[in-house]
Amino acid sequence: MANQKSVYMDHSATTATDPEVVQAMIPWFSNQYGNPSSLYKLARESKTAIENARSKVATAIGAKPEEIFFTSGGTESDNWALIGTAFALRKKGNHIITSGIEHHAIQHTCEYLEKQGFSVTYLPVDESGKIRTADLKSAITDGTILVSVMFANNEIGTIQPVKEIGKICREKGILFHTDAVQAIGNIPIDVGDLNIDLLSLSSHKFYGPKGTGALFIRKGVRIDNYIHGGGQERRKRAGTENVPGIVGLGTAIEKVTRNLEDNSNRIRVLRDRLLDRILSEIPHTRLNGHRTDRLAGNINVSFEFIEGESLLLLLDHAGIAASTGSACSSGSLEPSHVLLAIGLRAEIAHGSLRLTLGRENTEEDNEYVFAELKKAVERLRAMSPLYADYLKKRSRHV
Amino acid sequence: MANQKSVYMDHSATTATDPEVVQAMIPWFSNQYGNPSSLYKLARESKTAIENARSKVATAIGAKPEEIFFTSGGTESDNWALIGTAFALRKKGNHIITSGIEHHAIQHTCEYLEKQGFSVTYLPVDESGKIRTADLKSAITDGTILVSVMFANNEIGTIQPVKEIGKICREKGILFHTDAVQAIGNIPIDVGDLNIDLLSLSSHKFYGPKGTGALFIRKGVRIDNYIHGGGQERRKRAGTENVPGIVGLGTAIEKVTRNLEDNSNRIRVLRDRLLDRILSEIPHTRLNGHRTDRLAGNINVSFEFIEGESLLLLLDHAGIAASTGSACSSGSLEPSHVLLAIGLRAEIAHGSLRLTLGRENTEEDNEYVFAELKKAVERLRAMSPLYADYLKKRSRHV
Amino acid sequence: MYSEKVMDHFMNPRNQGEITDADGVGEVGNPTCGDIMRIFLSVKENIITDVKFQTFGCGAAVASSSMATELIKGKTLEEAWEVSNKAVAEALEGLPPIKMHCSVLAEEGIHKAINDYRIKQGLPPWEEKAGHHHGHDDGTCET
Amino acid sequence: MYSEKVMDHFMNPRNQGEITDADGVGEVGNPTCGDIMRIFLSVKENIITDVKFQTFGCGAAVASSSMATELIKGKTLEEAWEVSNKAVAEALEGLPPIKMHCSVLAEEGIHKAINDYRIKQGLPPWEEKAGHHHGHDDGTCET
Ligand SMILES: Cc1ncc(COP(=O)(O)O)c(C=O)c1O
Ligand SMILES: Cc1ncc(COP(=O)(O)O)c(C=O)c1O
Repeated sequence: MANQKSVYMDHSATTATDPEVVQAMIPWFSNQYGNPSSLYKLARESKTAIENARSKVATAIGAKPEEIFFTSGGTESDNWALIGTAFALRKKGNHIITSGIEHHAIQHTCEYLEKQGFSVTYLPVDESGKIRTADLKSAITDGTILVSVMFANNEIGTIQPVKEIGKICREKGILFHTDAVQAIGNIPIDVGDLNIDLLSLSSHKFYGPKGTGALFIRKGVRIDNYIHGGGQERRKRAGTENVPGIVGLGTAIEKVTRNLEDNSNRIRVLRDRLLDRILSEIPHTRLNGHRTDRLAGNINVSFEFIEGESLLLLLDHAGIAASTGSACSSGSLEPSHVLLAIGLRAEIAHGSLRLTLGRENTEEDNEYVFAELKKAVERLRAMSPLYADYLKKRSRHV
Repeated sequence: MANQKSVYMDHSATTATDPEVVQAMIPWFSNQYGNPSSLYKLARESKTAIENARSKVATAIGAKPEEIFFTSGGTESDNWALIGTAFALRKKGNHIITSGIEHHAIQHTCEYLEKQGFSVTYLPVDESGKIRTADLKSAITDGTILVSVMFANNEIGTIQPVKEIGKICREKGILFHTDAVQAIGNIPIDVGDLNIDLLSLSSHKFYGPKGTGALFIRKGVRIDNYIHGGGQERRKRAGTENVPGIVGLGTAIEKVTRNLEDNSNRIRVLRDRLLDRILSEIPHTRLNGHRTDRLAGNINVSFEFIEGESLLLLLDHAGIAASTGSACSSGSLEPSHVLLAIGLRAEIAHGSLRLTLGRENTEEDNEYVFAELKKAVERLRAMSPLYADYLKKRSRHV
Repeated sequence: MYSEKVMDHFMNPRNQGEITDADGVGEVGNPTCGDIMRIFLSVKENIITDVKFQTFGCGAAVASSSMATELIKGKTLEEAWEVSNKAVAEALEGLPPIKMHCSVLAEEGIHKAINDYRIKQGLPPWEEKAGHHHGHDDGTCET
Repeated sequence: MYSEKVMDHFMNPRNQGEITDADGVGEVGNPTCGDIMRIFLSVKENIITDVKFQTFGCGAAVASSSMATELIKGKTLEEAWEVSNKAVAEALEGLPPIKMHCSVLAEEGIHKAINDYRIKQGLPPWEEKAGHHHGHDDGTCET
């Protein structure tokens, strides 16, 4: 166990903070600790650091610096975007459109808004996980004030037709928010080109620190404040700024967008090799999500006859970090709503495995993960009553 | 300028993160980066780190670990405490009582609640900045659901009669929230003893990192969620946990409560020496806030005939970091509502200076600050038309 | 999240497998909910001489099956019937609250296997105690 | 927050002081709002031969007073009248938006001092341009 191999393939859950990013943050803890709202030198330096980070975020997504607001993460950004615009536009209408496969940060916020009297349409998705723009068009009513559709899905990696959605919303004069928490650093994004009005991002998904994120709010968009208090963030988001976190976010987004295409391509090639091997060499396995319109690092497969949590435990024992949509994994009691939404039976959803590759993964990692995965699947099948039944049925048929 | 002396006396604005705290945080960025919601070893370690920090916070205030919820800072804690309980108890009543000298995080949240149909009583304070418990008692109605009074004021340092407030609320069966952002680390707090139901704290005020705080919610208190999403913090506060920040908060609160009394006493003695000198050697100066029931490190004085921002600029030029309640300091346009509430004329409020001493300040710092302050006050008075008038009037009277 | 005992029984399950000529078989659970347990018994002179299990489910489900089979092996049917889900969970040094239903499944699996044996022997099945927790019998996956 | 020019004029104010036998004096601002400016003029043959100021206020107020007095020294009264708040702010290499009212105060102070001189000379005061920004004349402290 001591020098056991360990492979991290759960980059969609979180990423290690880049050592360069940590280095950039360090001074802002103990030496450059001024409160940006104050007046003296130490404080002005913090203020400048924040504004530099803001410019970097703006550059990364084609926005203006004054359209970027720092938050405590993707979840807060999502809450603010939805609740802030919904209440600000309440007089205009009370209808919101989203998809059926959003992250809980959107889904549960929509449920909260429903309790507040808003009406929410949850667009269905096709078997690859994409919404149909025809559905979006026909869902729009005179009272629709906001469309929120995620850029790329965190479980199955499917990328939505964001450009078309943006176009439809722009034509109809409806705000378009996208949860780009999984997309930033993986897909080039230009909020102008895509007609995005609000965009959520979270630093720890692209090698930045946890606990810091941002919301892009296009100039002119009406939105209520969500965290009330001091005059920070141009009076839109109160609370003493997390200066080291913001510096880290800025450093991380700059680095991750610099070589975005090269990195994505390298990860995609690696991902495809592992995915192809899994699909071809482990029987009774299916791919979840779109084959090509998916995040470069994302693998989501279902293994028949077995349950995901026990698979994760075996992988963990082999030093492999992965994730599942099974109900039995900690946190939730229901199997992934995303897997059910793309039409999987619950039993197949329970047997799902998500491997999300990142910057530091190698071909060697692939080899190791594949070998351990194959063993683990076989082992669990050997104890599965469902697999035993399947074998009996098959031998009878032969 | 190169090796100019610099003295930080703005500890109520923020503090340097203790190097020990930074050291404790570091591993949780790049090596121990697991998402606490995941299942594998790396994730379980993060989870354990959070739970350790939770225990430390609980111990520091006499709560149970399961009553501590991590947030992005004092402001979020205040928003959640007020909005979360107000909406959860709306059926019981719609009246909230607070003080007229709360931090903006409470004040503006109360204003938001007023817009949502709640009625808020802002208790006046006496000239020392304390509320009168008789006022509190007579403000309570059948519809009162929440009392929120800060533990100690951030500007003038005045400590409220928290124990009596807690007793009154308990007797009446009304929730009692206290914003203890300035008190933690300076005053020993036991939420049981003081009958506190909810308590906000913010890490960066006691040598922890910025961007992380906590809300104590007594078991059994009904409170709505404020940030909706994933199942973190026992389903009460969504969003991937800021693991390094939480570890830092835990380390900081443990350290700061360990030698609380000794540190406070040392700082109080230092503070009193500086304060006495200012009051006795700079004429036309008054103390704002209570003489003894105040935070150990807090000095708040008003210098007649001059304006605070220009005083800060001169002090900054001498390497001294301080703060003012003047409208002219960045952020706000009105002079401090706290100084007005204790009965200061706006003109005197504009001439206020806050010096807040902390752990690393020394007698030498005192000497330097006093000398520079005296010079700066004299210099500004020399250019002040108000002072010129005063001198003329006085010479006429002689 | 899991105790060492749970992980030991998950990584090294005891009595995993099938008894092809079992005297009694019990199956509980539901694939929709993510867990199915099947218990096989060999019974001689009222004593459980052999027991095996097959499980589709999470770590706690596997460990509960393994532990439950250990607890009843060599016992009389009456003794085995009395092995409660609590006893299984305790022997595993505890289960997370959301995983307690796995130990309930194990208890039910044993009961079903014993009653299957009794019915095959022409005996009336024993009755479950009133107030007993049911795994997923209420049609939902939550306990 | 402040430009180097502002800081220079704040740290080294030009023309600070009082002219005891001034030909014109103008005072603007309000202690409640945190700023008062007093401008003293010496005028010879329609030329401002000397100018001094006293200011109670923030850094921008002091710097604006200092810069404004520099801009009008040696000018004719007509030229001095035309020195706008914008000219003051520009000469200071910009002011933060919430501090622009300080430059307005400076302009108004000069106007008041000039008209004080004119009235003392028995001349009709000049009129402020329409649409002109007022410092705090509307009774509030915000601009
Ligand atoms: C698509 C998506 N949205 C929102 C979030 C929430 O981000 P955070 O946990 O940083 O608040 C996540 C990640 O957890 C995500 O994957
Ligand atoms: C009394 C008080 N409450 C709340 C806050 C807000 O805390 P934070 O800025 O960490 O959100 C502060 C500090 O700014 C404070 O002094």
